[in-house]
Amino acid sequence: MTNNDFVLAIEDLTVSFDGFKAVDSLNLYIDKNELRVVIGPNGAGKTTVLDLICGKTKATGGSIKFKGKELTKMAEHQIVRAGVGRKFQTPSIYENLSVFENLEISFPRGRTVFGALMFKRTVDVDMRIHEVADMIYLSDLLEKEAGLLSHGQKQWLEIGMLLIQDPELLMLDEPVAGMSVREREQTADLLNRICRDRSVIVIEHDMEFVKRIAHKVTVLHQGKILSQGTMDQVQSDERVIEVYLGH
Amino acid sequence: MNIFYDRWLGGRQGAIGLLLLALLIFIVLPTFLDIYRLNNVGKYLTYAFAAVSLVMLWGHAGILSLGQGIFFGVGGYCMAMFLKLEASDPASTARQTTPGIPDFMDWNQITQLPFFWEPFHSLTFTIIAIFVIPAVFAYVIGAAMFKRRVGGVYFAIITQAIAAILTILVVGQQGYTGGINGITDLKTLHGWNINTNSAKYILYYINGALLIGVILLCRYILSSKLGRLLLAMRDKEDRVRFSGYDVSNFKIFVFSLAAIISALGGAMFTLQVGFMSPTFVGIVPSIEMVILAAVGGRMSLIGAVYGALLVNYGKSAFSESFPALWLFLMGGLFIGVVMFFPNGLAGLYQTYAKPTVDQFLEKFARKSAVVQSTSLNEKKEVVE
Amino acid sequence: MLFGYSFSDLGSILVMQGFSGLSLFSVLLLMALGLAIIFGQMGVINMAHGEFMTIGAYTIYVVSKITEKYFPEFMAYYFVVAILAAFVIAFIVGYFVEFLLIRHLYKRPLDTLLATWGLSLIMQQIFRSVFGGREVSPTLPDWLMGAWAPTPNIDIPINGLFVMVITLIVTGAVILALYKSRWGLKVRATTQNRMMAGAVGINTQKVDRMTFAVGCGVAGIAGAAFTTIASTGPTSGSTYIVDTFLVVVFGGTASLLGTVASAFSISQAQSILTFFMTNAMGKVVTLLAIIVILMLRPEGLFASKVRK
Amino acid sequence: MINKTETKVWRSVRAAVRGLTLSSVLIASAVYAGPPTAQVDTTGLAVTDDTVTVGILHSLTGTMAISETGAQEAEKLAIEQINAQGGVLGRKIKFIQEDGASDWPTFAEKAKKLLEENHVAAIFGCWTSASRKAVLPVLERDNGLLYYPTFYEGLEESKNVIYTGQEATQQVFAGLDWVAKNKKAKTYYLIGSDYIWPRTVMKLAREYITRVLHGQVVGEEYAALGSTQFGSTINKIRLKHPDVIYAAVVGGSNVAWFKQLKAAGITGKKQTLLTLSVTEDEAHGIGGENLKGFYSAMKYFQSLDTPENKAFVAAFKKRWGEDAPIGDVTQAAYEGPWLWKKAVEMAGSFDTDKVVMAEQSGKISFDAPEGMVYLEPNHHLKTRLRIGEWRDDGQADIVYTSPYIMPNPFPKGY
Repeated sequence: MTNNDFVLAIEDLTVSFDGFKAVDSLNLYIDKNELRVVIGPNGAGKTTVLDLICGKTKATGGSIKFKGKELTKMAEHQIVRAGVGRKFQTPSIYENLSVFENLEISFPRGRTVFGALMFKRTVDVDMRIHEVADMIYLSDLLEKEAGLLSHGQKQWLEIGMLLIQDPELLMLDEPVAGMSVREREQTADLLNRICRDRSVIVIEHDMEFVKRIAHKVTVLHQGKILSQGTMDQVQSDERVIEVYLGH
Repeated sequence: MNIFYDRWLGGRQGAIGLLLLALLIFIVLPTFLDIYRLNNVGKYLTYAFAAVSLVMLWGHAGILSLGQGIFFGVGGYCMAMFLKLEASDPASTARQTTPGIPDFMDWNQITQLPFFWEPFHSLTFTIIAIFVIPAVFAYVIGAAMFKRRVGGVYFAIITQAIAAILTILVVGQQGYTGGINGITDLKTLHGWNINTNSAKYILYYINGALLIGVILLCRYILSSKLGRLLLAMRDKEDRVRFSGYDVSNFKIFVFSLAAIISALGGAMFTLQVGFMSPTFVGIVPSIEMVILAAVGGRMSLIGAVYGALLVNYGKSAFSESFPALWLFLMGGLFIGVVMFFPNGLAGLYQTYAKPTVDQFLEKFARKSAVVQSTSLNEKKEVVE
Repeated sequence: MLFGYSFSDLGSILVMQGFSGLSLFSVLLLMALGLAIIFGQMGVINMAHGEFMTIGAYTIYVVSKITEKYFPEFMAYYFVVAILAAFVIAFIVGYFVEFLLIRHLYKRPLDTLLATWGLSLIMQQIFRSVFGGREVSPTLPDWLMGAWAPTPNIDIPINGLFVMVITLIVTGAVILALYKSRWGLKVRATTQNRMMAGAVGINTQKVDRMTFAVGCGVAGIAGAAFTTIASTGPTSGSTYIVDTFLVVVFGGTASLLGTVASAFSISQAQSILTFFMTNAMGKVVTLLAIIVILMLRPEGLFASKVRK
Repeated sequence: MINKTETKVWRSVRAAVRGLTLSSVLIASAVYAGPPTAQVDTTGLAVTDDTVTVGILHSLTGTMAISETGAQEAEKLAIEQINAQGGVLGRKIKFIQEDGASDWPTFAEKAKKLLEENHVAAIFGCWTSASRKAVLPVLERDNGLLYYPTFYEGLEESKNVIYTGQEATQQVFAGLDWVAKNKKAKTYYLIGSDYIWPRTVMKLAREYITRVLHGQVVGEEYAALGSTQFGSTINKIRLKHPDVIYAAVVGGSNVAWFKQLKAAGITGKKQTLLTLSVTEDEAHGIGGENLKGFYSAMKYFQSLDTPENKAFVAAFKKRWGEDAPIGDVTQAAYEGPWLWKKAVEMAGSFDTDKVVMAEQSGKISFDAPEGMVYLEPNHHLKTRLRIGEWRDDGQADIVYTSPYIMPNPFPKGY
C-alpha cells in the first residue's frame, strides 16, 4: 500500500521549540472519506499537528504528503488551495461582517489582488452561499452581523467558511466547544454528512461526541501516538486509561 | 442603483459627503479666501493626500507606516528635479562655474549633470516617475517586510528608520540632492510661471480635482471584495490566510497604492509651494501625517481631508496668534483626539451630526415621495 | 611603520577606538533600558522617551546651579546626588503621565504612539518656557571632564568611564529587579497575561504605573549621564528617539539581554564604520544593516521560538 | 547731518505747499514730522501717517530656536531704540513677529503672509541658509526686503536681501592667515556639519591652505546634522596629529563635539583649534570650561572694548536679562533695523525699489557695536574679522583684529 492511496500521509514528523519536542517522529495516515478523531491530554501536541499540516508551524523534520504532494515545503495559502481546510480552536470569523459576507470572502474565487478587486457577486456565488448556509443551519441569519451570533453558531459559520471551499481534507480543532447539547447533536449530524465526500480530522475532548462521529481514534501523548483504533479499542487500552487517570 | 453611484460615490451618504467636500474646496474656500490663504489651503490639501493614503493603509488594512513622508518626498523631489532643470537654463545660471546645471551642484563642484537627473528633462518621464518610483520603492520594502511577516509596531519602526536613513542620505549627498536646503527657487513648468496668482489658482483646482479623484478611487477599492478583505486581514489575518489568500500580496498592494497617493501629494506640494526640502522625508512629518488621519478619523477618507485642513489650519493660526504656545495646543489636540475621540471627526459626525442629517434626508425624500401615513413616518424617524 | 603611522600610534588608537566603541555601547544601552521596560515589557510605544531623558538633563543643570550658588564646596560631588534626583523627578512625572494618559491606552498600543508624540511636543514647549530657547550647560565637576592618560599617547575620557559605570549599575539593577524581585515577577506576569495576573490577585494597575514610572526614571538617569557628553536643550532628547527604538526592536522586545546584545552590536558596528568612513555614511550603513537583519529575523535577535 | 535736516525741512515745506490744496494733508503734514504717506509709500506698504510695520521672522520653536533667540531679541531692541529716537521718517516702527518653527516651508509661508497680508516694509529674520533659500523666491516675487543676520556661505546676491553677517571669504581667509602666521601651522584637519555652509567654507579653506598658505589638509570630515557621537572622529584626528583643527560644527552636535574633545584630553593647552561656528550663544550651551583656549573667527565678540559696544551690551542686558549672551549673529541682527532706517531716510521712501537703490549707493554706513560697517553695492557689509580666544567664563579675549575686508560672495577660482 503506497502513501498515495491515503489522502494524508504523515511520516516521521518532528518539531521542537527550543529543544522541547512538541511532536516527536509521528506517523499518521488518513484514508479517503475517513473521519478521524485525535484525542489526548493537554500538551499532547494535538493542535501542533494541525498547525504543522496546514503550514502554520514549520516542521523540524519529517514529511507530510497530501495526495502525494509534500506540504511541509508549501506556504499556507497554497496548502489551502491544494484542498486542506482548517478550523481554529476559538472560532475565528470576521465579527463585523455579515454571515453572508463571511461566506463570500471564503468563496474560492478572486483570490489574487486584482481578482478580488474585480470580484462580482454572481448567481452561482449566491446559490453556493445559500446552499452552505443551509448545511450549517444559518440560512435565515445570512444578513446578521457575525459578531452577534451565538458561540455555537460562530463555530458552524467557520465550518461553513471551510465547506464553501469544498476541501478534500477538513481539520476541526474542538468544533463543539461551548455548544449546547442540541447544538452538539446538530454538529455531529453535520460532520457525518460532510465526511461522505471528504476526509475530516477532528480534535475533541468530549468522549460522548467522539463516540457519535469517530470512524477511527488516534490518541496522542507527548507528541507520540499512544494508541490507535476504534473508539472501543482505544478506551480499553490501559495505557490510555493510565495517561488520562494519571493526570 | 448603478455601479458608479453605489461603488464610486459610496451610496447616498457618501455622495452627499463628497458633494459637500467638493463644494467647500471648489467654491466656498476660493470665494472667501485671498490667494495667499488659498495657496496655504492648497498646501494643506497636499498633506490630505498622505492622510487619505494612511486611511487606506492604517485604518482599513491595519498597517501603520511611519514613513509616508518618504513617498511624499519622492513625489515632491521628482517634480522638483524637473522644475529645477527648467529653472537652471544656461542663461539664468551664467554666473556659475558650470552654467546650465542646478546651482547647488555648482556649489558642490559638480561639473556635469548626474546621469539620474538627465531623464527629468522630460515632463512625461517626470509624471511617470512620480507614479512608478514610489510604487517600486514601496513594492521592494513591502515585499521584503510582508513576505517575512514583519508587521505592527516592527513595521512602523522600520519604516521610521528608513525615513531616517533617507533624510541622512538626501542631506549628505547635497551635490546631487540640494542637501538640507532642498531644491529651491523653482520658476516655470514648460515656460508657464507657477508663481503667478493665476497659476496658483489653476494649480489649486488641479490639486483639488486630483484629491477628489483619489478619494473616488479609494471608495471603489474599498467597496470591492478587496476592501472587505483588507478589513478581514486587519482583524483576523490568519483566517484570511487559511482561506487561501496570500495575505502579503494584499498588503504590498495597499502599501504601494498608499505610496503613490502620497507621492502625488508631494508632487502637487512642490508645484504649489515652489520648492521641496528633506524636512518632508523625515520622521516628524511622517508622524504628523498619521496624526492628520487620526484627527479626521482613521477609517474615513473624507474625514482625513478635514483632518488635514483642521490640523494645519490650527497650526498656522495658533502660530500666528501665539507663536510660543502653539506646541501646547497641537500636543493637546493629538492627546485629546486619541483619548476622547478615537474615531476623530468622522466619529463625531457619526454620533452627533449623522442622525439629524439622516432625518433631514428622510424628510427631503418624503417631500418628493408619494404621500404616506404620518404614523408610519413617525415610526421611520424612531427607527432612524 | 604601517600606512605611515608608527605602531605605538596605531596601538593607542586601537585602544582608544575600542574604548569609544564601548562608551557608545553604554550610551545606547542606557538610552534603551528605560524603553526596553516600557516598550519591551508593557508594549507602550513611548515617543516622549527622549523628553524624559531631557528631564534628567535639566535636573542636572538645576542641581548644578543650586550647588554652585549655595554650597560651592560640594561642587565636586553634587553630580551623584543630581543623578538620583534625575531618577526621582523623571519617575514622578512618569507616574502621573501613566495615571493621566497611558493607562487608558493599553488596549491600543499604536495609539500610545500618537498620544505620547503629542506629549513630547508639550514637554518640549514646557522646557522652552521654563529654561528658555537656548541650550544650557551645567557646570560639571572637573574630575568628570578630564581624561585619564595611562600612557603619553592614550587618553581615556573619564566621563566615558563614568557613563559606563552608571550603565553597569543601572542595567544590573534593572535586570535584578525584573528577574529576581517579587515586583519583577508581577511585572512579567502582568505583561504576559493581564487578566490572569489580575485573577491571581496582582494589582495590575499599580504594577503598570510602577513599571512605566521606573522606565521613565531610568530614562532620566540616561539624560543625566548625557549632559557629560552632549547638549542640553529643549529638543536634545528627541534626537535619540529613533536609535533608541531600533536598539530595543533589534534586540527583540521580549528580553533585556537582547537589548544589551543589540546595543553592543550596533555600537561596535557604528563606531568602527564611522572610523573608516565618514560619520554620516557610517550611520547610514549601520541603520541599513539593522533593517536587513530585522527583515531576516522579524522578532529581533533574542526572540525565542514558540507556538503562536 | 546738516543737509539731512535741510532735506527734512525742504520736504515738510513741499508737503505744506501740497497741503494748501488738500487741507486734510495740510493738517497731516502740520501734525507729523515726516512727509505725507502718499509720498513715502507708493506701493501699498503698511505705512500710516505715524507708523510703519515691519516683520520679524525667526524660529521660536523647534531645534533652531536655540540659535535664533538672540537674533530676534536684538532686532526688537534695535526697533525700540529707533522708535525712542523718533522712528523712521517720523514714523514709529511696529513689528509683527512670526514663528518659522525651524521648518523651511513654514518660513516661506510666513514670509508670504508678512508680505502679502501685512504688507510689511521690511523683514528682519532667517538664520539657516535653508530658511533663507526657502524665503528668497517669495521675496523676489513680492519684491520684499529681507535683512539676513547670519554669517553664511555666500554664492548669493539677491536684490531683495541685505546680508548683515559675513559671507564665507570674509570669515575664512583672514582667520587662516592668522593661525598660519601665529601658530606656525602647516597641517590642518577640517571638520564640519554636513550641509552647504560648512562644505562651502571648507572648500574655500582647502584651496586657501594648499594654494596660498602652502599648508597641508590631512583630513576632512562632515558629521551628520544632529549627530552626537564624535569618539571615532576624534581618534582619527589623533592619528593625524594636525597642527590645527579647523571646525564648523553646528547645533547640538557642536556641544557634543567640544565636550567629547575636552574629555578626550584635547584641550586648548595641547591643541590649536579654530572654529567658525562658536559665538557667545553656543559657548553658553557648550560651557566655557570646555572651550578654554580654543579660538573663534568672528566679526564681533561681546567682550569688544569700545564705548559703542559697551552701550549696546548694557542696553541688551537691561532689556533681555543679565545672563543673556550676545553673539556675532545677535549683533549682526541688531545692525539690520539701523541699516534699513538709514537707507529709508536716504531714499526718503519706504518703497522697496527706492530703498534698494539707496542700499546699493555704497554711501550707507553705520557705527555699529562692532565698529563702523559699510554697506557695499553687492548687498554685503565691509567689516573686520576678529579672532577670539575663549575663557572659561564663556567670553572670549580678542587676540587679533583684521583690517577691513571687502565682501566677495562669488570668489573666483574657488
